[in-house]
Amino acid sequence: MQFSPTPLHIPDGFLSIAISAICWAITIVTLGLAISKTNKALGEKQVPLMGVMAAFVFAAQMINFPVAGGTSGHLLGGALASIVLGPWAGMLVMTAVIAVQALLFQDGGLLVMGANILNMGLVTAAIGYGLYRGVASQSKAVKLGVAGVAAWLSVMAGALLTALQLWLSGTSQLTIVIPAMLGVHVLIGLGEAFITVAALSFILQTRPDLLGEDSESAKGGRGWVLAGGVIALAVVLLSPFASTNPDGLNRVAMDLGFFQTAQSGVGPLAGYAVPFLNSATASKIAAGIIGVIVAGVIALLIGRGMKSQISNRKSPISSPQSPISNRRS
Amino acid sequence: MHFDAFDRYHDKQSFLHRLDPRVKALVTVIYIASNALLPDGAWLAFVGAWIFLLAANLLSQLGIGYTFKRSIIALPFALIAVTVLFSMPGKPLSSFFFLAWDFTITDMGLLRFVSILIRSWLSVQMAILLVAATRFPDLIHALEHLRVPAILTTIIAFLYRYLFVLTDEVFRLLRARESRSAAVAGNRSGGGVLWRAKVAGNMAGQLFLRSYERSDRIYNAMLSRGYSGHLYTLNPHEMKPGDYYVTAFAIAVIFIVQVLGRL
Amino acid sequence: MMPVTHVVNNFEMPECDGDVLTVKDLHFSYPDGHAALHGVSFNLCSGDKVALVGPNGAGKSTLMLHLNGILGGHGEVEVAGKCLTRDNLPAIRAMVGLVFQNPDDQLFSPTVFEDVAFGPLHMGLPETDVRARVNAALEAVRMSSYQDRLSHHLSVGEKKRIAIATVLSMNPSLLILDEPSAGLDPRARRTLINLLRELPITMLVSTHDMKLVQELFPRTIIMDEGQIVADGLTHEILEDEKLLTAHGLEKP
Amino acid sequence: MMPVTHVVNNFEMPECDGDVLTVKDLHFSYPDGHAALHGVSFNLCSGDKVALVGPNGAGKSTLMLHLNGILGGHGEVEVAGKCLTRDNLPAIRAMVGLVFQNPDDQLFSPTVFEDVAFGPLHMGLPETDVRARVNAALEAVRMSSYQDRLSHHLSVGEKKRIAIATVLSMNPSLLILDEPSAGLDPRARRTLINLLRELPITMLVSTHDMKLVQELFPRTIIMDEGQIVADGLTHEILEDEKLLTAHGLEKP
Ligand SMILES: Nc1ncnc2c1ncn2[C@@H]1O[C@H](COP(=O)(O)OP(=O)(O)OP(=O)(O)O)[C@@H](O)[C@H]1O
Ligand SMILES: Nc1ncnc2c1ncn2[C@@H]1O[C@H](COP(=O)(O)OP(=O)(O)OP(=O)(O)O)[C@@H](O)[C@H]1O
Ligand SMILES: [Mg+2]
Ligand SMILES: [Mg+2]
Repeated sequence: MQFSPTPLHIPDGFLSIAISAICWAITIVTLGLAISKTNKALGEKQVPLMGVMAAFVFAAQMINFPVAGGTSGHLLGGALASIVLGPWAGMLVMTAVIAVQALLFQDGGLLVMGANILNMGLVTAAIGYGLYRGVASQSKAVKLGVAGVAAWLSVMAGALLTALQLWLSGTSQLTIVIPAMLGVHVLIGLGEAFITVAALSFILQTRPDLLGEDSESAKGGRGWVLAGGVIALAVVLLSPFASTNPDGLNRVAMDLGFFQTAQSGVGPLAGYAVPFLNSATASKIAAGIIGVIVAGVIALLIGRGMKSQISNRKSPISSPQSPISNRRS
Repeated sequence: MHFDAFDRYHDKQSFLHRLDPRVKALVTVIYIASNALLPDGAWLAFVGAWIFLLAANLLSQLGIGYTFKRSIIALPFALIAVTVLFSMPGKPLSSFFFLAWDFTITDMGLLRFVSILIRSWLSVQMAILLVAATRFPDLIHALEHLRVPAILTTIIAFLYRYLFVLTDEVFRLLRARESRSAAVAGNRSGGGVLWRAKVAGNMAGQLFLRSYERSDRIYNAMLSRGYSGHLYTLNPHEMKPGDYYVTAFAIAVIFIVQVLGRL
Repeated sequence: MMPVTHVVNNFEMPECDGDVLTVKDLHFSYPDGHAALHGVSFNLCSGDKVALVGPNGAGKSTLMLHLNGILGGHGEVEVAGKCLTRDNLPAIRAMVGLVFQNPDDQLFSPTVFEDVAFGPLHMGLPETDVRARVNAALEAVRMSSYQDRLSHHLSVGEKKRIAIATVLSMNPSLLILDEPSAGLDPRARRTLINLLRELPITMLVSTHDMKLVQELFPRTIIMDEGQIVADGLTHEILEDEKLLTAHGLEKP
Repeated sequence: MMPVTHVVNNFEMPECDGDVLTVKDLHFSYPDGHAALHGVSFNLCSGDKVALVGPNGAGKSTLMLHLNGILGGHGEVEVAGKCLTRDNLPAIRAMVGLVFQNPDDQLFSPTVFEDVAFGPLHMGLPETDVRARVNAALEAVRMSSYQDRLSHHLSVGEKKRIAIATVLSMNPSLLILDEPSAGLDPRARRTLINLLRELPITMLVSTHDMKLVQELFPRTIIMDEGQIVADGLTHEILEDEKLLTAHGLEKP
């Protein structure tokens, strides 16, 4: 079974809490936008559609093809999903897929899920859709070609982001993680590109209406073309630079003074999971505040428990246990 | 066919199984966050966190080996962190040559590497315990109660339901391809890589269309049972007093672990 | 080739004016232009158990999708005297229970309970009523112990029965089943037949299983190419070999 | 409950030592521990047309998946005298054509031509041979004019026939069909029966359709609970009501 964790599914423990939190923040904002957009733009029909499509992406990731020497290519699906469903729906679908992979199979962690969604769901969807939309009115060959490039780039973007997050968390050395991640994903991305193109050409052949001008997926604005193009360009420019000269990237980060703690060769946040708890006094103050909050939460929980205990005792007959809650006792 | 093998839930009548799914989900996330917050080399705290895990394990009646065996899944990723062995400044412990490079393992590097592994190992096991002791539909309810937007939980519920249907379909497609992947003596079989990729892509396209059309039929089925854009569910879970106490206790213990890590 | 329309003489059909369902001159074309129904008319009376047979592509499923307003063609559909209009739709969907051929399309919730409760919940019933209805529906298909099971763990035969329960929980006055016996082994098929025989509800069932028709349904409607070509007592229709072969059917 | 093993007397089976297929004491358990086959042995001789019947879950599909090495259990499987080993696998797959129950699982290419050409192309045949084989296979199922059609848009009956063509194009010496008649209307079923009758290939066909068994297959094998419980002449087996009901089957 193809459930070996791919290098893009980061498990818990490998990202610092600060990086995890930043990624969550970006992801939550984007998803909030996606939800409000899909709620507005799509009919009630879209709920089962997106649900089944999420299952589709999940299942399609198991379709592999032998490449050479026992390795095989398979699909990530972000670009394909956003091209056929539209960018916002594509993002929601990928989010569900990544969440289930993490929750059900521990393929990717819980605390770092924000980062995983960002790397594999949001960025891939933006690049895939943006580039494809840019040429949607062109000939079939152009569309498919661009879709292939977009699929390849989306994987590279995910790999680059993952590498950067690992470096910023002080988990890996930049000089190694960037060339390694990008190198591995050059090939994985090719598999993604091949399958995406073939699947799209299949759909264009059998149900062209699904990708036509008045389909759901064609409703994204020009803004997407811009966004997808910019992200793709950033990946194109950054990848060769980062992979041939990762030390340079390290130097740039330090020179710009993003992180004062960037003295070691590992990364800006090396040595400490929480940089802002660095200085002794700040750390003590923070610990005190957190302590108070924790104590408050505990007291609240115990209070709630006692309250529900009393209310349960008061009305044993008037609130008969429902069959559902019965089964758990 | 049965791909129940995907379902990581393990039926038992244990304390942990009976706990409200919200409590389990919340405590798991807090525990994992706490691990991420622990500084490198906080051995005492790591031991504390491990004891917490062992206790949870005990309460689940699944046996200590259960989560241990499954936690191996995160191991390959440890490769990514190997580089910290050589790159942290510190006292050199040992060095060797490999392909013209000189690798020196430092004590700080080792400390950090081991800490990363321990954090990950503990966190992964707790997550495994969560899904082993909570039925997935209950976990979805927990997400609903924890204010995850309804559209996401609904997509996840559909995904869970059709995961099994569609993976069955994929496996049957893969089987069909395999059973026609024949060779005759004297010919190089298998075709080119591009052709194989195209066949895989066709399968993905095929699967897409069938899923798409299935979603149409499901939508019809929902309509004929009164669906009009809103989804209603009953709340099958009620927080019992014990659930509150367990949460409070767990948070207190995790807090103590944090304090231990910063002594 | 135009379908041959046969007049079935010597009729002894239950007389009524279609108190449960009246369909008059229904026409429908799919968006791609394919005309699937042209001029379908028939009545169903309270207590009727009617088989709907005909070759692949005759329009059986299309017709069934009209009866609770999922598709809307030209013509008249009346359920219990109510015309099928936009306003009546929710009320009519509560009266007409439609079970699709593939139970995997019908069972879309993770657990059996949630699926059977879906209909009553969307009718806005209070929680205790919902629970009572779910229990009664599962009781009727003899699957009470399956409440908490996951739908994907069930066998095909079990899924079929749960699919029927999902519409029974809405207390329909008319049950419409699309090919309920397809893919079942003889034992599961027998269980289903007994279940359908015992259910005291008006039903219209499409099937390719002529033996099922013979055993279970006093009345049969034959469709071909979007039209009703025969409507009469089953034992008479099954005797008319010319009629059957003309529409790609066989005697059981 | 242990399955009851019946001895069928008065046998007149074609005598041979299994020149096409020999299965000896085959055991298999699924990864989840479910033992699906325990000790299956039988022979197929050149020209045999054999029905494989039994209730849902008897292990019919599991057995069939062993015959071209998709599953590998303990025991012996020999095709045309060759043992099923890792090295022989591709060659054996060229000899054993397996058609799955659902034609949608079999057809994964957009056009009929591409699907039928998959096997020959994978064998590395030159283009002219591939085309010749595709033409011959489509000819055999009488679908020559369908080459460029999209498989997606075909009717079930047409898909079934194309599915059979996809393995015929590999020139198999043994054809294995898993429930070929499920979901077909009587007319399509009749066409399929005629097709199978005419194909001059050894075949093993699993089915729930006892009438099909009676019409088409001189020999029948009954499986239940992972074992073969009867293997004999069809007309004798169908007379043995006790045997049939013991294994959830019915006389046609
Ligand atoms: N969504 C659709 N778009 C266009 N044509 C359709 C669609 N669904 C069905 N049809 C066509 O309408 C006709 C009637 O189809 P329908 O599914 O009602 O047949 P049926 O009698 O139910 O057949 P079966 O016994 O195979 O289920 C067929 O010719 C079919 O090809
Ligand atoms: N992938 C699987 N994992 C575990 N058990 C399986 C799997 N596939 C089938 N089984 C089980 O193995 C047994 C035999 O299944 P099989 O599909 O061979 O039966 P069958 O005789 O083909 O039934 P049917 O008539 O329903 O097709 C059944 O009990 C089934 O539940
Ligand atoms: Mg139909
Ligand atoms: Mg089978």
